[in-house]
Amino acid sequence: MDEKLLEIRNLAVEYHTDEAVVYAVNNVNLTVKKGETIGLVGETGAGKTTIARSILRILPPPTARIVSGEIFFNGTDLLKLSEKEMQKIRGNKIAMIFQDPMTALNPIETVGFQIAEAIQRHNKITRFEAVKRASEMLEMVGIPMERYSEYPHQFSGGMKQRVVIAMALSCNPELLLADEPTTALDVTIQAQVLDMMESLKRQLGTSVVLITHDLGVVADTCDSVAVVYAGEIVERGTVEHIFDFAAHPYTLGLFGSLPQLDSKEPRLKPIKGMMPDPTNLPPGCRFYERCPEATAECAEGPPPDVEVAPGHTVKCIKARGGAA
Amino acid sequence: MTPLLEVRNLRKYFKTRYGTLHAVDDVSFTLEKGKTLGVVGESGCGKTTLGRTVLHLTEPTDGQIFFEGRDITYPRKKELRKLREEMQIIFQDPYSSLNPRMTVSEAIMEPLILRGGMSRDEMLEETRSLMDTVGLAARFENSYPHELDGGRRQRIGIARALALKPKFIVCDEPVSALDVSIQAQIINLMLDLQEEFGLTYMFVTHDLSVVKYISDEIMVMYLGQVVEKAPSDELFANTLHPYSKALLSAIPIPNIHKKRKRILLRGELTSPINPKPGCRFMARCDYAMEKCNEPQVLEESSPGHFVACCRYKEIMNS
Amino acid sequence: MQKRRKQSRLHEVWHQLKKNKVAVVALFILVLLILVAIFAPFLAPHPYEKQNSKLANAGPSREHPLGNDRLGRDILSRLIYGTRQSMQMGIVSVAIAAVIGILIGSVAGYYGGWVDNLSMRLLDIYQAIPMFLLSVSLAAILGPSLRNAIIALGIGTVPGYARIMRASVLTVREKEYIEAAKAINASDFRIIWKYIIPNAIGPLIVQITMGVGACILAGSALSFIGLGVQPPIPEWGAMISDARRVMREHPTHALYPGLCVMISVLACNLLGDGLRDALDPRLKN
Amino acid sequence: MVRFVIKRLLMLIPVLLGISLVVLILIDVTPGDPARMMLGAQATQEQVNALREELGLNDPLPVRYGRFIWQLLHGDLGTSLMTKRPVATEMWERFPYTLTLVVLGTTLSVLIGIPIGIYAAVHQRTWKDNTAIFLALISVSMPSFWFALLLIRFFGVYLGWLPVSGVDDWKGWVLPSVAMALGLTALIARQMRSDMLEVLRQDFITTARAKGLSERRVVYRHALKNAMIPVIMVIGGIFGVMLGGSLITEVIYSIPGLGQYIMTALYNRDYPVIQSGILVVSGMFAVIILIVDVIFALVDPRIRSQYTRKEKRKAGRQLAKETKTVETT
Repeated sequence: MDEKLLEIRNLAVEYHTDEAVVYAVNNVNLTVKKGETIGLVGETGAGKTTIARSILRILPPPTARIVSGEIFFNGTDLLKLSEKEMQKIRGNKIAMIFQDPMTALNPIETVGFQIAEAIQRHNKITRFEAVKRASEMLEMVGIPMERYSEYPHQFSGGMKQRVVIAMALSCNPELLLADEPTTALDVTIQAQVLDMMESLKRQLGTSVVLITHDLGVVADTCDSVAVVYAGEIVERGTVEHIFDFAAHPYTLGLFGSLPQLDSKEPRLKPIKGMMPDPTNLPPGCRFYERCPEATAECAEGPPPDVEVAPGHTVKCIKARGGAA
Repeated sequence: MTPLLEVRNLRKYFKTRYGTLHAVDDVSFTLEKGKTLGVVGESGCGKTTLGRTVLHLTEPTDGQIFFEGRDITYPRKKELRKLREEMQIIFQDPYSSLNPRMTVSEAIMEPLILRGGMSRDEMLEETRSLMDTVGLAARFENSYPHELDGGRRQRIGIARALALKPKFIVCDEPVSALDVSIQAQIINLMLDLQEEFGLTYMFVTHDLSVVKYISDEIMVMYLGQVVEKAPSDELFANTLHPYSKALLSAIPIPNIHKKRKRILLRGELTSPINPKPGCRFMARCDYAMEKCNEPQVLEESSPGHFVACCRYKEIMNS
Repeated sequence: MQKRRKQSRLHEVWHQLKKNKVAVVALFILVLLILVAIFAPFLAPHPYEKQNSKLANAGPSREHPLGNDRLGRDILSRLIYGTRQSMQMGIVSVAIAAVIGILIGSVAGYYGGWVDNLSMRLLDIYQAIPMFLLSVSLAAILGPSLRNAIIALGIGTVPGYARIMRASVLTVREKEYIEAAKAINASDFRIIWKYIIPNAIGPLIVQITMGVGACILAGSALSFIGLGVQPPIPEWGAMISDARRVMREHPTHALYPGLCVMISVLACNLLGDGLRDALDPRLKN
Repeated sequence: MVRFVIKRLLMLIPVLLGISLVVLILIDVTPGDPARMMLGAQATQEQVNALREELGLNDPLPVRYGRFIWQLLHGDLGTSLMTKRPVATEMWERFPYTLTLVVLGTTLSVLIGIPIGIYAAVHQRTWKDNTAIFLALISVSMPSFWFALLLIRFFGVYLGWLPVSGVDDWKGWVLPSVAMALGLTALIARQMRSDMLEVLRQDFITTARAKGLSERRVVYRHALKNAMIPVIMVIGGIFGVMLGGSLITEVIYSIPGLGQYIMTALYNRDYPVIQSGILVVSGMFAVIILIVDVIFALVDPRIRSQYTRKEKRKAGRQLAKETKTVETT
């Protein structure tokens, strides 16, 4: 269980547009152990998706640049592989599920074909066997195989997401990157899809990086958590660390913003202000402007990663004394 | 005391290629002044259409709507103009609910211009005070919506809705497009405004934790019909309808010590086109039996708690 | 404040366009062509209709930099005057077509239902006739002249604008701000005028720019086959037609006016491309 | 699918009826008397009146329209005022020339335009893309009749390789088809490029890449097939431009086709020919658009399934059965 499957070191990604440089991901360190589900939590524009896409090296080509860092997967640095070698990993060893099931499938190919295509690409099998396995995959995600030769527009959103999941899991990947897989779905459908993902994960032993903005989903499904803010991981640890002993003011602020089902307080406690402009980041702590506990010192330089408990790291000066 | 809004047996049907779509089917409720009614349901349940129909943004097919005791189901043109000054709407998507070609102050001033009767200076002054009320800094006066973030855009939408000093506001998923930290800011703002101006809200959303937090009473809709209606604490403490139960159990709670059993529903929401007379939830319900083929009526199980399920007592006792 | 808004919108597009050097050059050329058209009498070294049989088909000289045509008229002067007809045919006919198209498209798109159905079926009929065939027939039936060529080109190109406008209006109509406007008692007229048209016109601006080029091309073709501008008034297409008779011996007579057409049309197309990029919301966000 | 074609064919009828009505009205409101035109200025008013009566020009518009349709249904397109021959016969003789020219031109522009568009899109923002796009822009901006003249001057007169006019053998077709194709090749290339770029931006392309597919397969299987759909529509429109362009090209290269026929009729105000000519050419165009629509529906499952949902389901079940039998054996 403690074996490292994926290790990201000092990853930095920038988007170069005509106007400015967007510093999307800055010095991110992250480890995914075999078999675990890690939640990547943060708000829109925090850089979660960019991290996931960097792992697969499928960032949008002309503008995005991986500036520095290493991404070790089973000991090999993915960033040093050739495009050919990388293609053998994509969809085979590492697969990805995208946020919007409505647009993630090719509208003019059958769903069955799209799954079979991935299977055939990574396995030396006949077309017929690929078709057979693709049908099995459909059944596995709860879609009757009669619907193999239907087109994406004939499926509902929840069903499409099942197809995408079937496609991602079709080659038994070791790592699954799930980018907000249920955000576009209704609550009851979300429950179905999360449940299915969980049981498939147990069945296949896949490690999962789950990107989400919903702390509820994290509490339900993850083993550990990394909180992303303005391109940095500000706090990471196990779910217990984050949910019971959150130490970073941003993490605390997120919890304060959520309406609780069981207690009714007169007002929520939101974080003031907004995330800093990613083209113009402050030199010190990125949460400085919004932080209720900020001191002059916070604005001076980037805060250190402080390990407040074994496996629980917080990027905050205040955490130095060993908070929590 | 007459309620601010009363809706009786409201129906809204749409004709489609495939048949008649029962978007809102026989919905009744009353709403007291200063209270908030939460309307919850998944996409396609008719909650948005309900809000639009009450505001006459689309015309009702059948039923009656009373506002402060007046029948406003089929208002005359002049009456409708007056009505729209008293009833307003806040939209879901702050990116598409503002005209991209109007600056912040123009957008907020637009309702004042359309109402007329104010000089330009008065309107400008009013606009500034509205911006102040919703927490928009004066420096954004001449900004265009695309220059602002979602939270600020939603504040513009709120200011515009407030401009005519309405009594009743339909809030159509006003925070679901926003990030949590911004969402909390907007919810607080809406609560503050309700206190300050004595507003009445109809809060339409799919987010149950938000609706619980903000509503006095909650109405759960499924395929155009109300399946359960109760004061919000009562609904969460004492859920009766099998669909509401599944819906509530499906909310992911950000607490690792309260693992609950999710009730997984079979299949997916179908579309309410040419529905059969029986319970619309039947096909996905674990408790379905022969008598569910009969039309379901809202029954008062305890004071103020209504449920449209013929088996709720048996389910409660099992 | 009204003023600031207009400026700001223009400013925004200009800001985007400025980055595209080619589009800026194209814009410059177009402005130059319009100026040439306006000030042709001051710029042309000779009267365009003055014949000089001694100089028939003469090569370039100090006096006549581009030489003289088969009737001994100064080619450069005729090219300069020709700018007038081409610019008129390009700009006026597009203006006619665009205004009618925008009106039909907005009304059809906004009201939908039978209004939309009827206008679209009528456009179907209209568009079933190939555009150039329609313009040629109209020009022939109305009788050849600059005015009639402009009318023929204008009428011939209406459906394109109407359809683009309608498609654009259909997407704008679904936006929540239209409903928001209804909720605050805005009239249909105000909604179309202040909400629909300003937001739907983007794709049309590109089409209009390129349409000017297309009409210059089609107009020169009309004149080439004798159904447009009539001699002795100089027009580039007519000049090419005239030069056909001496094509074997003096191919340059046809070359110059053709290049003029090409450059003006190219400028329109380049500017259109630039505007498309500048107006594309995806590039903006 | 058959239902779709029949439906579209039925929709053709009102369009063609509408066109003939429009043309009739246009001719009706134009100043000038066809009978006077035919007889010349010397003719007496009596002669003109007699001819008007003979041609049926004195009848009210609905009568004339009804007569025209009635004759049309019998394959009678009237008689040319100039040649005194039946318009239908003359058109039938000329039809193959125009069809050949239009088909050659379109084929040429599709075969060249599409690869150029793909090439430019794949090499987006490189010098290859820029060059291709700039050349395409120049080609689109050139007057085609001017280009036709330049071709004649260079290949016909200067090099002497190809005939300058007439289409007696295959060589004669080369220059007219190239002249017709140039601008439209560029148009297709531009359209192909922008549709390709549009598709390459979409999410399902990222999905395809994330599956580990080679870039080749992503571009040529997933992107190209999707990008072709709007291009097919453009190709339909291009036939229309070609038909319009044939008016000039046939005159320049002396090809005895419909275009030249109509042009002559227009100069001479030969109304029966104009009327039928516009109708026939528009009818050709409408049929081509119909064919394009059918292809479009065949390629795009979203449209196809509106007409063939049942068959698809059947196919799905069939396949499922097959897979199951494999499983059990």
